This record gives sequence, C-alpha cells and structure tokens, in this order.
Amino acid sequence: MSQDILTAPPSEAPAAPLPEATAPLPPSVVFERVGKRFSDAPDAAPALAEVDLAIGTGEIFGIIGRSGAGKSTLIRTINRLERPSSGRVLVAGTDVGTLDNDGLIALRRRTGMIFQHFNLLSAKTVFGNVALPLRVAGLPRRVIEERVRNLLDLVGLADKRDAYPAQLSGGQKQRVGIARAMVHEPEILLCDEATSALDPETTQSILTLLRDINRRLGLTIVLITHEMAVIREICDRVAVLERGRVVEEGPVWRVFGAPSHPATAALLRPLVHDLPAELHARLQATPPPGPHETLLGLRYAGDRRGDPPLAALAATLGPTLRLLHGGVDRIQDHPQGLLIVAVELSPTELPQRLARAGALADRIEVLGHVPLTN
Amino acid sequence: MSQDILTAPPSEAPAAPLPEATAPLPPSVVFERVGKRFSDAPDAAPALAEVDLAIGTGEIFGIIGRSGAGKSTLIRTINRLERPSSGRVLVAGTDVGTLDNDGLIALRRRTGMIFQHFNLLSAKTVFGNVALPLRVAGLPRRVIEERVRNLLDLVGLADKRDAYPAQLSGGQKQRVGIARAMVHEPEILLCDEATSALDPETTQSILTLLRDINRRLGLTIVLITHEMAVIREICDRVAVLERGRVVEEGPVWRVFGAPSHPATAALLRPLVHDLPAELHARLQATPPPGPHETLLGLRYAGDRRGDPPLAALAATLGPTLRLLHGGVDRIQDHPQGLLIVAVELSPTELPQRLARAGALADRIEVLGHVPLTN
Amino acid sequence: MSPLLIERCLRALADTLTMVGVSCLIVFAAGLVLGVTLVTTERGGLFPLPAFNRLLGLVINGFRAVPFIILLVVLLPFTRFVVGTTIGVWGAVVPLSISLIPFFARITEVSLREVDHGLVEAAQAMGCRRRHLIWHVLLPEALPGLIGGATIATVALIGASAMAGAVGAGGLGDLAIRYGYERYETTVMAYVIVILILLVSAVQLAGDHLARVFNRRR
Amino acid sequence: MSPLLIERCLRALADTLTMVGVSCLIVFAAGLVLGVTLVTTERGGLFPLPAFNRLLGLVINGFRAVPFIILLVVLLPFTRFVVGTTIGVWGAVVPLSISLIPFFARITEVSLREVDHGLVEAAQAMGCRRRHLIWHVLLPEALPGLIGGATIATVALIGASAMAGAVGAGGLGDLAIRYGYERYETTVMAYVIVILILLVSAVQLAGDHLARVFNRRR
Amino acid sequence: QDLNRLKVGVRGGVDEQIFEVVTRVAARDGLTIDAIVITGTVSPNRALADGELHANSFQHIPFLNAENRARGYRIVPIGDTYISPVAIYSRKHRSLEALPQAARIGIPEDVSNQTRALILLSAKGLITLRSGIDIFKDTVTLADVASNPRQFRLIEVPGLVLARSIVEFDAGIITNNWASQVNLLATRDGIAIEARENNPYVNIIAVREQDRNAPWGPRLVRAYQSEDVRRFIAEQFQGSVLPAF
Ligand SMILES: Nc1ncnc2c1ncn2[C@@H]1O[C@H](COP(=O)(O)OP(=O)(O)OP(=O)(O)O)[C@@H](O)[C@H]1O
Ligand SMILES: Nc1ncnc2c1ncn2[C@@H]1O[C@H](COP(=O)(O)OP(=O)(O)OP(=O)(O)O)[C@@H](O)[C@H]1O
Ligand SMILES: [Mg+2]
Ligand SMILES: [Mg+2]
Repeated sequence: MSQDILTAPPSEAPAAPLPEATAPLPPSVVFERVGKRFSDAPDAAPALAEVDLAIGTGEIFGIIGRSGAGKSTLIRTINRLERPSSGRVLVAGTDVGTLDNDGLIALRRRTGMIFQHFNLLSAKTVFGNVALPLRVAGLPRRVIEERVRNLLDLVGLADKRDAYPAQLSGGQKQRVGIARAMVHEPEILLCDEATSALDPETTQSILTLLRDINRRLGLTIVLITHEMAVIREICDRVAVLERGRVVEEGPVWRVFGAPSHPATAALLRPLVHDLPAELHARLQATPPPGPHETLLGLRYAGDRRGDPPLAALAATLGPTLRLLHGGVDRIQDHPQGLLIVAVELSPTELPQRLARAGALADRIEVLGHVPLTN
Repeated sequence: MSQDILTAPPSEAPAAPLPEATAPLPPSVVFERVGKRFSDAPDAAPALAEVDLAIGTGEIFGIIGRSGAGKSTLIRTINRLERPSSGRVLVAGTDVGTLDNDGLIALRRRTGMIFQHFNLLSAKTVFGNVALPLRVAGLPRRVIEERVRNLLDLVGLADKRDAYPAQLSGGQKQRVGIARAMVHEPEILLCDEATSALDPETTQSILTLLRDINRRLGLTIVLITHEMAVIREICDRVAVLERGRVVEEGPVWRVFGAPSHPATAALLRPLVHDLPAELHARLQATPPPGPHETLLGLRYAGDRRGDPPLAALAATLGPTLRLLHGGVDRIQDHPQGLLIVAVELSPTELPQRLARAGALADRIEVLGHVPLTN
Repeated sequence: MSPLLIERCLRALADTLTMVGVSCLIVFAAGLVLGVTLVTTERGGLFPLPAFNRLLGLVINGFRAVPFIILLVVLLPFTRFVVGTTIGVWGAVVPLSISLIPFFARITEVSLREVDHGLVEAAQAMGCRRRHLIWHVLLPEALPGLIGGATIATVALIGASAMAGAVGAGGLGDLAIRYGYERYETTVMAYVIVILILLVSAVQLAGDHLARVFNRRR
Repeated sequence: MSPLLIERCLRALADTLTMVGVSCLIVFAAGLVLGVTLVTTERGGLFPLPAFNRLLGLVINGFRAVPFIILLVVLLPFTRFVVGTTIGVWGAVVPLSISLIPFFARITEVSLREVDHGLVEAAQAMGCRRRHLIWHVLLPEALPGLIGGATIATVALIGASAMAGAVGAGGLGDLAIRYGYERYETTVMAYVIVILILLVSAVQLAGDHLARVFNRRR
Repeated sequence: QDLNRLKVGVRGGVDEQIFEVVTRVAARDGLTIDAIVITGTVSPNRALADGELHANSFQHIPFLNAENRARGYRIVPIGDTYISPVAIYSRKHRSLEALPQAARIGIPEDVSNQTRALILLSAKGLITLRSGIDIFKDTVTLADVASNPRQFRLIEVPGLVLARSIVEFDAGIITNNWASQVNLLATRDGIAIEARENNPYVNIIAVREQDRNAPWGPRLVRAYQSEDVRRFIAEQFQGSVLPAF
C-alpha cells in the first residue's frame, strides 16, 4: 500500500466527525447589532452594520468576505481594539464595552490576536516578540524560555530566534506573529489572515497546530481568511460579510455547498472548478451538425449523503463519458463539487439520457457542445 | 443552456493554447549564478546560491518556494533593490549591476513592482500614490488624471480615490500597490505575493487584468505567490526555490504534474486532493473479512493527452464505482489530478481488475479498505 | 500698567514677532536643506558622499559649539554685509538665524532618519530620481516629525531672541530681563513673561495642530 | 599657550564635563518622564487626562518661555535649597537642567509620536498594561529617535553651559567668552573653541553611532 | 554738521532710566534721542565705532580707556554723567572689623570692576597691593595682591549672582548696577563704600573722535546735565548714584 498521498496530519487522532451546529455550544463571542462608522459623513457607507453573530466556545469560526467588507473591523471589536459605534460585543457573557481597564486587560490576556500586518516590535528579537505576552503576565524566566522555545520549534523558526523582524522574510514574520498570539495559551484566538503570507506546506502545518490546540484545549478560534481551502479545512461554521453586513452564516458544508447569496457564490467561484478558458473558447451553444461532444456540469451540493456514483453515471450517459475538469471535495464529510464531463450523444438521445441521470446528481447542466475535429 | 458556471473571464479573447516552452522566447531577465549573503558569518546559510534562470520576454514566470526560501530576495535583484553578493542579473541583455544612475532609473521606469508589504506612501492619497510613477516621469496632468482613474476603476478603488492608506483595508492597500506598479505601463512587472491579501473574486479579476496586459502588450511578469492556483491559472513557467537554490524549473503543467523534487511535492501536496481525515481514520491496510470497499487513488499527471475515461473506468472497475474525493484540473490544457474512488470488489477480483485498468490512469494506488457497516 | 509700558510691551512684541518670524523662515529653509543634505550624503544614503558629509557635519558642529555671544561678534562683518546694520532687529536676525540653522538641521536629520526604508525602496523601484525621493517620500513622510521639530525650533528661537538685547534689538525677552532684572520691577517682568508664555503656547498649539493634521498614519 | 592657560583650559574642560554630564542625566531622566506623560495623557493617548495634559503643557511652555537669565535668577533660592550653593559648577547644574528639561520633554514627545500605532495595538491586544506599553513598545521603538534627540539636547546643553558663566561656573564656553570677548585674546578663544568643537563632535559621533546600533528597522 | 535726531546706545537699568528723563529734556530743545538699550558691554562701543550710533552712555573712563587700547577704537568722552560708588555689603557682619579670619569675600570677575574692588579693599586696609599702581591707568587682578594678613578668601563671582547670593558669603563687593537690582543701596546698606572724591570711575557720554566737536554734542550733554536729571537721580537712586555734574 502506497503511503505518499496519505497525508492526513500526523497528530490527527481518529476522531468522530465534528458535531453538527444543530447542537450549539455555549456562546463564547456574541455580536449584538454591531455597527461601526469611521466617518461622520452621513452618506459614507458604514464599515459594519447590524452584525448579529454568536460564536460557540471551542468553535472554529470562519469569516470571509470581499476585500473591504469589514472583516478586520469586526474581529477587532472582540478585544476592543475598535469600539463599535452601535450595538455591543459580549465575550463569555460580558459586554466588552463596559469593561474597566483591569477587566479589559484580563480579557486581552485570555485572547490572542494575529494581525493582518504582523505588527511585530522592530526593536525586539524574534524571541523577545514571542516572549512579551508571557513577560507582561509576569511568568518566571525559565517558563518563558521553555514555552517560547517550544513554540518557535513548532512554527519552524528555532534558527531565527535572535533575528530582528527586519531580517525576516514575510512568511517568517507572519509565523512570529502566530507564535506570539499563541504563546500565552489564550482561550480565544483571533486570526486576521494568519496564513496569507505562508506557503501551502507551512500553512498546512499551522492549521494542524491550530486544530490540535482547538481540540485539546477547547480553544475558540475566529479566523479571517481569503483561502477558502483553509475554511474548508478547519472551520466549523462560516459567516460571509458583504459591505459590513452578515449576508450568510452556517456550517461550512452548507454555506459552501449551496451558497444562497451572490457574494458567497462570487467568493467560492474560483474554488468551484470552472471550465478552463481553453475549453470555453471552443464551446458552442447549439449542437453542430457533425460529430460532436456535449459538455455537462454535474453539481453535487453535499446536502444529501452519497458520493457521485461513477458507475451508474457511465451506465446512463454512455461509453464515451470522460471527466474533463472538476472534482469533489469532502467538507465535514459532505461531498461537494462540480464534475465537468464530456459525452458523445446525438441531439435526440441527449434529453432522455439526461432525464434518467437526473437522480445521480443534485443538478445537471448542459454547458455546450464541441465539434470533434479528428 | 445555463450560464452561471461559465465564468471564464469576460475579456478573454478566443485565443489559441499557450505556446509550449519548447520554443523559448528571447530572454528578458537572466540570472547568472546569482548568490546573496546577508551576514558575513561564514556558517550562515546564504539567502541565494547559484541561481541560474532565464525568463522570456512576454512570459509569465512563477516563483514558488517555502517561506524564507529567498523568493523576495531574488525578485529584488532584478531592479537592483538588492545587489547580489555574487553573479549577475541581466535585464534585456544589460547587467543591472553595471548601470549608472540614469541607466538604473531608466530600467526602473520600465519595471513595475508590487511589494509584499505594499509600501504605500502614508502621506499621499490613493490617487497620489498611483499617480506618483507618472508624475516623476513628467507626464502632463490630464494624462495622469485619466490613467489613474482608469486603473482605479479596474482595481475597484474608484470610491477610495481620496482616502489615505491608513484608512484602507489590507486588500484595498494591496490593490493600490498593484495599480501603482502598473500605471506607467511597464515592460516587466515584479509581483511579490501580489494577491495574498485579496479575496478569491478580486484575485481572479486582478489575474485577468494581468493576463490581459500580458497578452495585449507583451508584458513580462515575474510572480511570487503561495497560491498554487494562481500559478496554475496564469503562469507559463515556474521555478521552485529551496534554501536559496532553484531546485526545479519548467512549464507549469510539467512541474505540477510530476514534481521531481521533494520541496515541490511538499508545496503542491495541499493542492493535490488529499484523502480527507475522516476517511483516512476509517481506512484499514488489509481487506477485512466481511463486505468492504476498497479505496483507489487514480493519478493523472497530464503529460499524455487524454481525459480520465469515466465510462471505461466504470466498465473495468465495476458497477459500484463511486467518486469519493478529488478531481482533475486542466493546466495549460493538460488534465492533471487525483481521483479517489471506492469500489466493492473481492480480494481475489481486485488484482485483475487493477491490471486491466492500468492503462486508464497514469498510476493507480490502493489506499486501503473500509468495512461496510450498513 | 501705564500707557508707556503698554506701548513698550507692544513694541517689544512686534520686535519679537519680526525677529522670530523672519529668522524662522530662514532657519526652516536652510535647516531643511542642510538636514536633507546630511541624511542623503551619509554612507548608505541616497547620494553617498562620505567625505563631504563628514565635513558638513563638522561645520554644523562648529556652529553649534560656538557660544551665541561669540558667534554674534564673529558674524558682525557678515551681518553688516547682509542687512547693512549690526544693531536692532535686523542686526539680530542674522546671528539668530545662523545660530539656529545647525540646530534645526540636526532636528531635520533625526526626523528624516525615521522614514521607513521600504517607502524609499518603493519610490526607487518606480524610477524616482533623488529629488523626487526627497520631495515625494522623505519630506512628506517625515512631515509630522518635521513640524514637531519646527515647533521646538521656533520656541527655541523665541528663547534665543531674548539674547538679542546684546545688539539692542529689544523684544519681549530683553524687556523682561531689563525690567525684571536690571530695574527689579517684577510686576512688569511678570506681564512680559505672561505674554511670552502666551506666545510660546500659541506656537506649540499651532504646531501640535498642524502635526496632527498632517499625520496621515492613523 | 602658557602653562597657566593650559591649566585653565583643562580646568574649564573638567567643569564643562561635570556640568554637562550631571545635567544630562537629570535632563534625560526628567525629560523622558515628562515627554512620556505628555504623550500618554493627551486626548486619544494611552491614559487620557486632557485637563492635566493641558496644564502640564502650559507649565512646560512656561519654563521654555522664560529667558534663561531670568530663570537662573528666579531659581536661585531653589538652587541654594537643592545643592546648597548658587555659584560654581553645582550652582549651574540646577538652572541648566531645569531650562533643558522642558526642551527634551518636547523632543521626546515628537519622537514618541512617531511610533507606529499598530505596534501599540499589538501590545494592547496581548494584555500589556500601560507601563508595559511604555517600557516595551513606546521607548524601545522610539529609541533611535530618542538617541538623536538626546544628542541634540546634549549639544544644546554644552551651548547653554556657556551662559552658566553668568553664575560663575566657569567651563569652556565661559572661558571662550571671557578671553575672546571681554579680553580680546582671540588666540585663546580659538583654542577653547577648538576644544568645544571637538567635544561637540565627539558627542555627535557617539550619538550617531548609538542611534545606528539601536536602529533595528533596517 | 548739526543733527536733530541722535541714536544713543545705553545700558539697561540705571542708564536706561536716566535717559528716559534726558530724552524728555532734550525734546524741549528740539533734539530727538533714540535711546537704544543694549545688553552687555561690548556692542555699545563697537556700534559707536562703526558709526551706527552717534553716542553712548554706559561706561566709566577706565573701561573706555581699556577698550580703546584693546580694540583700537577712537572714542572720546564729551561729558561726565554720574559716579556710582562700589560698596562692600554683608548680611552676616555689621562692619569690616567684624569680618572673621579667612572670611569668604566675593569680588567681581570682570577686569575693570575687579580692579575697582581690589583698590577699595586696599584703601580700607584689608589687603595691600603691589606698589606703584596708578588707579587712573592700571588694571589690578588677584595676582597683584601683595599681602592679605587676614587670609581672606577672595572669590570671583559674577555680579548678578553675587548680589543675590550675598548670604553665601561673609561679604561681597558689588557694583551698583547689580546691587540696585536687589534693593541694596550703597549709602544705606554698604559696610564700606568707595571714595567719591578722586574717583576715576566717572561715567561719561562718549562719541567718536571725529564727532568731538560736532554741534549736537554739547546739546546732548546739556540735556543730560540738567536740573531735571539731577533731581531724578537723587530721588530714584538715593545716593547710590551721584551726579558727576
Ligand atoms: N535584511 C536581512 N538580513 C538578514 N537576513 C535576511 C534579510 N532579509 C532576508 N533575510 C533572510 O533571507 C532569507 C530569504 O528571505 P526572503 O525574504 O527572500 O524569503 P522569501 O522566499 O521571500 O520568503 P516569504 O515567502 O516568507 O516571503 C530568509 O531566511 C530571511 O530570514
Ligand atoms: N481607519 C479607517 N478610517 C476610515 N475608513 C476605514 C478605516 N479602517 C477601515 N476603513 C474602511 O472600512 C471598510 C472595512 O475595512 P476592513 O479593514 O474591516 O476590511 P476587511 O474586510 O478586513 O478587508 P480586507 O480583506 O481587504 O482586509 C473598508 O472600506 C475600509 O476602507
Ligand atoms: Mg482586513
Ligand atoms: Mg517574501
């Protein structure tokens, strides 16, 4: 048995599928009609408007949205780096807007934050940056030394321990930011595009680390990302922000499988395996007279169990069935995706075959026809 | 005919498939044994070592590599923001190390650069930042006004024209950086993670823009990214950097389809549709006694033409064939990918079926067996 | 306060405003130029001329090392050549300016050094010439700090203008010294000092306000 | 130069070094504290106390507005109380320090304002108390600028110490004035000024070096 | 030629105050005086020598002589103004006799006033100076002290500070311009005072040599040496400034 494509994360315990959001966990972070305006101009669009969300304890919650949608602003209200103009934010039941200084500091010490722009202290070494949350919490030197060392090992920066941020590459800086946010073992971790500067391999190892801590210690993670694969990989639920409003929210498989808002669809489109430009260029809307192939899109939304039955499809659509493009991803054990296939069928045959195949996919679309030249 | 999944970029002309790299274009950028050390310590690993590369005119050249591999350092030698410690860099045949001040400025005016950290001037508005390359080139005010307006429209920042960088979201900043690098219509565009802070939709529109300019004006693009989808989407060739050395280089479909170096494989692994953790956990190495399914991995490397023949596979592997996970991408018209399928076959039947199916995929692996419980 | 005294105070205020105002313009202009020169010609700067840089630094140090009162005397021929007199308000402007220029040059230098090197690189990458770098990057990015430095220099100038009495230039500082100290009329001194404090506060407020307005980083 | 003169020069150098050295320590410590207080208590600062901030600003402006010579006189009782004498090197340290503290407070203020607000936010997000923010973020991040400012202040102190001759503290500046200006022995003055320039240059070189060493941003 | 408007350099304090009266008196004669107040002792003579002033009034004759000698000016006195005697002050002792052995005595640090102080000390018999000193011509420094039987410690201190820090000394010799600032009157508070007769330290109005015979000179002197000014000096300075006309 070949092992090299079995790359499930090593630390992965044989765990049961994640619980569905139907049994909600006690909320850790609650947004109540949160609004934020940066400008006093009445015609300026607000950065946030009427955001209502509840994030459960121990949940990994994703926030996606177009650039400028308000994701960073929203996440920054959780530890009161940004004060909402209206509404309130509750963390573990307490309105963060009403906290006094000590309360705020206590909250922030239970919270870690990875910044979109890293925000590393230029005057401290990598070690100094990561050690800071522990130093200000007054931990003994030996404990600090050890924890920082461990974490630097985990993020692969052991050899950069004494470097200053200016001597690091972009991804190295980001990893320092990640280590710094986790070193004091927070209960809530706020990640603002925490892996955007990382290569896929390092991203994968960071995600593994995050999920590991999430499972072991019940860490709540709020995660902004533009990489839908990251959401798919580790999030339980996801919210979609558009112009400061939550336009969609739910378990990842449901939101990704059947996006109900155009903004979500637009974000997911590049993930959906699109018809490549080369093929698209050759496509014709009406069947040409001569021999031709018909391109079909078979969509699987994941809300019913059952994997694409290739054999049944082949039996229905005939012996010329080829997979051109696309595939299926399992999100929280729901297979979802789009298969773009080609079949050679005559215009008269096509409709009845499609009718019979109807039960074999959630939706079947005819994309067009390509004349066969050879 | 349904149109909503036909999302090939609108500006896409019905173009022929890209020329193969077998007919190399005249080189635009040539690295000759380029090395770079940041530290004088003899034991410190160099950031770059013996890099030899030639990038053709009008080519879109991707550079990938782990975090800290030296990608940014390499790209910065092209416009002499970094001077190599050894070797030389030729742009359009001229050694950039020997250029005098005027020559260097002329080179830089023919080059655009998008920085990993944006590097926007905080004291200038969005307009002011994008206009600067034109202003220093002495263009008349009206021309500047119009070109900047056009470009801001293209990157979707028309309404942020008078905002200062501090008032922008991360992705908005990045788009300003992109606009600024392209506004003076350079011949070479250096992109250091130009879309890392952008959502997939915006990324897509930027890539479309890049490819459009590349096709229309013959722009040479050198592009660092961690998003393999971006490489797959627009690059002609790709080089893989590892610890400052080029360990692999070639047309994207070839490098991605059959990575020869472990570093490449590691970078691509998350792209390869891995077996999801849930399935992996239930997998057994030896066939269980009772009824069970066998999981197969069918790999398509793309170096032979021909799409996965689903009908033939179904005929060979039997009526239980289901697609569990994975898919096929067309890279430069080469279908590549991994299909993870399940079949119900007895241990005696399996070997002969596999032998027959051998011609239907580049490689077939048995991943394991899952007992059927229901 | 008697009408005579009020008139004297007004006269002194006008003298101070003239001296400080004119000197400010000279100091800002020349100090900026020298500060930019210091930063750009240093080793690793935009226009490295280490030998020239060291010489310039030495000259600036020289002017800063000489006590004002000596500078005043040494500069007499120059002062007469430039403004035609060595006493009065105009006779004070020259030594005041010259003694503050090196100071402001150093302040400028420190502010310019704070500019993020990444911004300089970005501008270089787009083919900016050195003058563009200075004009579009160094100066605007350092502007809040420069305004802060200019505020400090202006207040220092107001302070230094008290010494202008040595050339009979009058002004508020000199008036305060004369009354408070040579005549021992401390009430008058107190009035004058209140005016001085108001003046300094106005400068400081204006400077703070401008620095805030031109700080686009938040 | 006669042995007597050499001895005087050495004596004056020692006096200057004592005065400037001691004053520096006081000015740096108090100026830093005041500068930090100014920045942190302002509206929108880490510890907003706008009324207090305005008062403090006014006091600082007051000390900067009063001409040195008046300050010196006004401070005489305080000076006597603190160091037991109003003359000599120690009598000069008090007025010198007090006149330079507000100056350095303003310099500190300008430098601290340059610190990237994102860094403050990052530290706040990890639960830093205000003292941590000051100690781990504001001061270290502003350090190169602060060193630059301290260099400027030290040279200003050397300049001001020339006026300390007014309290009989001696020192190089005073020696230069007495010989060069009151006795017209310009050779002696020239020697003394050369020593002063060397001193200022040494301070400047040391400051530049330290600022470079502590600049981790490149 | 005659002039109806004169620029006169004066020193802050006594001279400035007196000139406020002189200006009024001169105005009656149709002579406008711009009294330019100049701090310090260097600029007034230099500006006069350079022709930027018509006259100045701030110095005594020995100082003028020293300046002419040192800097090559050709400046001459055209009229006496006042004498302001130097005195010995003490806050601790009521007379010279009461000064203890090795008392700390502050003296001026500038040359001409130090000369004056040492001559006063020797005149009172507290010290002796080397022989052959012409008080009208020579300058005297600490090096010229021949004997100091009571081992006084003579400490050079700027007048500004000495006047205000007199409590730190057993005694101090302070010129009037500094003493008057702290309300010390030579006639009232001095434990010893400089002789008024045969005193070389007569203040003067000075002009350039070429203006020695200018017609406006006598008009200026006349305005100064008027009854109004005499009365003003008497009232204002109560004996510590004595008209020398
Ligand atoms: N100024 C510097 N001083 C010292 N070392 C440096 C400096 N700049 C970069 N390096 C080191 O050189 C190596 C290559 O850095 P580079 O920025 O080129 O990496 P990269 O491939 O762009 O990584 P990333 O994907 O994380 O941005 C890294 O190990 C980095 O720590
Ligand atoms: N300080 C500010 N002043 C004014 N407008 C601001 C400020 N900060 C953010 N905004 C605006 O608020 C909106 C939301 O910004 P935010 O940073 O939350 O977006 P985002 O969703 O994080 O975007 P991205 O994915 O690009 O980082 C944007 O339109 C931005 O221009
Ligand atoms: Mg953001
Ligand atoms: Mg990089």
